[in-house]
Amino acid sequence: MTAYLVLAVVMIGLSGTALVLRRHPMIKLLAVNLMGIGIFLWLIAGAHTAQVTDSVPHALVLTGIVVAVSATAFGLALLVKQKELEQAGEGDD
Amino acid sequence: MTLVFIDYGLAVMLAVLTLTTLFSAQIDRAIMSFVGAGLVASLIWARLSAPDIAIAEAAIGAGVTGALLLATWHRLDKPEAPIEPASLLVGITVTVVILVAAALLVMTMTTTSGLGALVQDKLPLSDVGNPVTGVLLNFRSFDTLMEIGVLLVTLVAVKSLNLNIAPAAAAPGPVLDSLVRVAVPLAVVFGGYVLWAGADTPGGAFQAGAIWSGAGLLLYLSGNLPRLPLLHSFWPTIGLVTFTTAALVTYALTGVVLQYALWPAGLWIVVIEVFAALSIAATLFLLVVPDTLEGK
Amino acid sequence: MSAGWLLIAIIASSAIPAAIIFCLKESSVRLRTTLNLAGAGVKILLVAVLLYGVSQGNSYETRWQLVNDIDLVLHADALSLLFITLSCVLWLVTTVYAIGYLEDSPNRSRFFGFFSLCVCATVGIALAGNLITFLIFYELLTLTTYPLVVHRGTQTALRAGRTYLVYTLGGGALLVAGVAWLKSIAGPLDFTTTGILSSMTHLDPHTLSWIFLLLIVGFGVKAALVPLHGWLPKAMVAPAPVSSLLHAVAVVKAGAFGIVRVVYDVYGIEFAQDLGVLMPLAFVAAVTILYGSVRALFQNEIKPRLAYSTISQVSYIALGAAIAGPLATVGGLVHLVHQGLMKITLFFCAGNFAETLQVHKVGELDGIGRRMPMTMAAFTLAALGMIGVPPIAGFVSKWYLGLGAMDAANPWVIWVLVGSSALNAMYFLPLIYRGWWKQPQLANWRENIPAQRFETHWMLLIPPLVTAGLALAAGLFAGAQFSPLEWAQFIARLEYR
Amino acid sequence: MIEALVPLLVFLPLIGAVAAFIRERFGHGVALMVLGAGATLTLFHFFTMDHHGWTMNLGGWAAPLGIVWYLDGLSATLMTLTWLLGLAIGMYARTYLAGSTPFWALLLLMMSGMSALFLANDLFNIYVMLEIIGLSAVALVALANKREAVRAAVTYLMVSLGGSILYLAGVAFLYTQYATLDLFLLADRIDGTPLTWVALGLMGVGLLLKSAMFPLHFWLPGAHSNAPAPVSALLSALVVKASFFVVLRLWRDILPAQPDLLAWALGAMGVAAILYGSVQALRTPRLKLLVAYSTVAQLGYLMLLFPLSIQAGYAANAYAGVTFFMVAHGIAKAALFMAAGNLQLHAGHDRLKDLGQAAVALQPTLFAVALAGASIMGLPPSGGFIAKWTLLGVSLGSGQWIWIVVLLGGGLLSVAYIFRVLSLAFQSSTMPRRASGIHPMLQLVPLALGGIAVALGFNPMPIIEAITQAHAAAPQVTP
Repeated sequence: MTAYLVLAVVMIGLSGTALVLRRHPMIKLLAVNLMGIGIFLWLIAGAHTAQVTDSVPHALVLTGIVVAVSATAFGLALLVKQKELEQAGEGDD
Repeated sequence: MTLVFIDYGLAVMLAVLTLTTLFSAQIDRAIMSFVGAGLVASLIWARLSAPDIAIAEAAIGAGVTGALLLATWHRLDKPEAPIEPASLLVGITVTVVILVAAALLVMTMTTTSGLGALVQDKLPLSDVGNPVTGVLLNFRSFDTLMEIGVLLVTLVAVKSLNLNIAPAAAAPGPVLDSLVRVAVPLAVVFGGYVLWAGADTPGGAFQAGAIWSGAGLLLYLSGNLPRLPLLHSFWPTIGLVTFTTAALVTYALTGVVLQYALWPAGLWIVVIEVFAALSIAATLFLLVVPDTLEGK
Repeated sequence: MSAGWLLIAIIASSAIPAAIIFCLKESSVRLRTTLNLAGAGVKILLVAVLLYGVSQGNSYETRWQLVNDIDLVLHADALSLLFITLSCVLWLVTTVYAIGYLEDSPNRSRFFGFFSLCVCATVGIALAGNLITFLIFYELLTLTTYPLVVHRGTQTALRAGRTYLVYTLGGGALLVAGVAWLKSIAGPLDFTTTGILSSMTHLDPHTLSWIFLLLIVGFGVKAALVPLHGWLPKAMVAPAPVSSLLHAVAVVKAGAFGIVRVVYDVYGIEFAQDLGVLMPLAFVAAVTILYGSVRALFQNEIKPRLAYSTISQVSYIALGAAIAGPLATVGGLVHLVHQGLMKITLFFCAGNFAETLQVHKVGELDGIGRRMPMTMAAFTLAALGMIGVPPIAGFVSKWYLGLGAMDAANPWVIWVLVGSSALNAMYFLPLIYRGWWKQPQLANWRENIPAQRFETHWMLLIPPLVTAGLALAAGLFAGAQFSPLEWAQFIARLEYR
Repeated sequence: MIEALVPLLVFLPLIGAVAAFIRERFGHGVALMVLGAGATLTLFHFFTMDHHGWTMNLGGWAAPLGIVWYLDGLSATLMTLTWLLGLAIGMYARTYLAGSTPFWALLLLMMSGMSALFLANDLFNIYVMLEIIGLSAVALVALANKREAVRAAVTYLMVSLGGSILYLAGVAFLYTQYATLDLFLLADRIDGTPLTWVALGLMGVGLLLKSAMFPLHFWLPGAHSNAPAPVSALLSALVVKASFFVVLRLWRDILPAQPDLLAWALGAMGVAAILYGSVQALRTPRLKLLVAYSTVAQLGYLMLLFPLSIQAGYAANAYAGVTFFMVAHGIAKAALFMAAGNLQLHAGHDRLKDLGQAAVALQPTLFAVALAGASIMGLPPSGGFIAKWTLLGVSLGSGQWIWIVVLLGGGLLSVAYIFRVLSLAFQSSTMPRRASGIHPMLQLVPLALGGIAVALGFNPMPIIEAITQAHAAAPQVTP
């Protein structure tokens, strides 16, 4: 079980560094999502250790997944919008 | 005994996929490995006895997000993400450091038995069999309400950008047609089952919503999506409206927000779940293809 | 609780006109003039009522809770009456002068709005009952005088404004630090005639002298003590009514009044004496007096010369406060009024010369007595007063300062007074000589205002004559019942137990 | 009785947002109604509530299992500030963004998120609220539909998502160790294991990133200066303060110990913010960038709370001072951004040196800048002065001299950059006065806000009492 916990922390650490280091916004978005998966792994591995599996983290993770997907959707839409404006080349005051 | 190997196997696969996602120059490879990581993660959730999360991760984490990423990647006409060798070096050293730190941190953490026991003995009061749904829609129902709020915020935000994306050219090849004819009805029925069974067995509004949105996407891509009236106004918001009215009504009745009264809690939860699933399906569909059938 | 509404009415009598004037259009001259004069008139009436009330012995105070242990207090004691009478009288006179001076120039609504706000702040300073209220109105004064200094909008005016801000707000920040520090160790800081701190023996003198330094530097900026006087000559770029109001009544006197308040009502004169902080203050004041007079000698323009003379004259008040003795206190306090009367006359006359004949340099003053006899007469009278020639007011204050110095047994002050009077003579007498005895060179005069019945616009002529008359009266009738000297002696008696 | 209506503050805007989203043309009508109702409700509630804390166990479930709402003086003050400024910004935006625009739905969703954030006493619930506020803020910035605005929005989104996910990581680490998400329960159970300190570190960095504390402020100037005026007013006055409110709750309620070193480091960060922000504000040629950098500088003052609050006797005053500073800064900054918007609307650009003409034409706007500027500078008759005075008192009392120099020095620096704007009014006295050509409401709202900022200086007592009582009695929720 501790293997998953360690992996979770590694994923969080790695995606944190990638979020800071990598320039391209799409990679940054992937890093944020991966850190999310790392956190969920930590939560669910932590919940699994007890005799009775604790289902509160499961609910948190479910909410986390939905929030992650909506944030990513908006991020990607924003990148497309930025591309459109760059192509159109207008909007420079 | 063999199970241990599966755990370690999955852990290693997830680690490798994470590395390839974060530190690869081609963005399409990054997206592919991210979707792979999502699927491996859902397998790990199943291994860690969290079936609801496994379904949700597969349907939303890997499914919808993967579709979004690929669609955007095309719309941004296949950008590249050059990595300087320096950041690769930094990446590797950081991995080693974090590995050691993680081990240390996990060693020294205090552990508790968690709320599992408390949830078990309070579950009958919540009038729902599946503990996750109990937590989601009764114990911590306000979280779920505001989470559907987050979905609405995203929808409003994406629509406010009013992107002009050319509708996907429907290529009704034989493979797609047969897939649609078989998969869509199956998905709709399976979604309905997951929604209904969610009360007592793994499943629930979010998973059902995700599956239905997948079915919708298939119909849209194959070009025979029926004209759905009010797709842009009524359906995406009905979930939040129902939940908020439920909150206000329960508050009026009992003086405490979201404390179910008058009818049994199970009935409240089912009604909320059905509408929530519908609006999640509509919202996720619109997030992938924001301006389809713009007709209000 | 006494009739506190009177104090608020006094402040309102210039705040309300200010608010209305801001909204007036440029063209409504008549309404603006009436508003100005009405405001000034009402204020003088209210102050008269206040004077009468205080002399009958009833007290006036309002208290408004600001933060848990700090109150906004307006309180009319003897010292505040001295300053408030001076400002109200001179405010009326300066308004008349300003209306005449700024005829058909741009942005007058804005000018008169800030003009009345500035007096509102000055009156607030006079009536402040504790150090925090004093501080609030003190900072308000800076804010309201900045627009007046930069009124013309030229680059030089803006640069002068910037220097003015740097000095005054820098000093203000130190002042806030000092007041906050004092409050944290001494609790509420309501002024009491014999000084708050004299009764608090538990405070360690070292901190108190540091706080004294902070407070004096904070006030010293506006009172133009030597190292902090840089802004004053530069602020000469402002229009004449502003430089007269600022340098005779509002800003400079506020600084001096602050020093007087701190020495008498916060520390108490005896306590400050044994604390040993008064000697350095006296020294700085003396240096300023001499420095100001010497610099004035070398200015070949009239207004800067008057500015440096102000720097030296204001330090008489600080010197009076710094010498621990009843007579010196009387000298210092009465000089507060006399210097105001004389200096404002000088500035009015300088303004007249500039406005009527475009005369700015000392050299161009030759024979001006023939062309503008009455203005030159007022100028001469005030200049002689500044030198200390009896019977004009200046002599009275210098006389008492001298007596105070002798009585407090530090004779070096006498030499400072004599030296500065000599220097005053050296930079004022040539002006008088040129004005009356020299042949006028018409070449460098440009007739701006043609001389019909009077030598210049009547609104520019009356004010200097009035203030010159007042200066003479303050000197002649010094012994009278309600004269500034009498009032200063009344205050001095209160200060010394 | 009013307390019963508090939940409406969260649910009313949600319904309003749905209506504004479906019928965008009536968006402003719905929004202004909701904002008006909310503002009056919070105002009445603020003056009638006893500030010792009001709790509600949502869904009827007690702390470890259910989510608890907790409202004390501190959160009530910020809630009132949010709703009053929301109303003011709404009235300003009504004329600034004519026509049908998604602004109203996003504004209402943000108001709902902020109200729920101030009520939340649960770590994960706070995460969801931070997401709602973050996403709607980014969407509002992107409304400007210009290249710079969308580029700034992308950076802002990465920062917002990064900050929230870091915060979530911290929450996860804490939950697995202590099996509770409720703040007060956590306060009893928390002990100083390395993982806990890593968790609190991550949460701290994430939140300070979202509240643009120097050196994590890089995204703020771009986002706040390119957004439309009402949006930048909303962001500078409220959004950055919401995440700082969470930092404040963590520091006050659940930190196992408040080590001096950490407090002094955070204080030093604040000082750096004040210096950097003020210097940049002095150098930038553009007006809106100047106001944005002023936000970066003023946020530095909030960081002074940490070193000032570690002295036992003075903690209550420190919280009162900083909270009052947030209120005064919020109102003044909103007024400044609106005034900047007016000047840009009139002149067509916001290059500071050729705004002279606009400054002459818009006298009331310049007067609003003067009033709001007085509060930002902390000059006496204003709210800013009272806040600075309280902090001065605390730093004097607790014997930490350095903060006096910072407070006064920072004040002088702010004078310098505010007068860069004010001197515009005097520069061009010779130019003819053109008609302002701006809807009078656009000039009225900043003037009113400026007036309030100064009026706060005269009777700050009710607010200061509310906050100090709150700090004193944080109730213990029994498990």
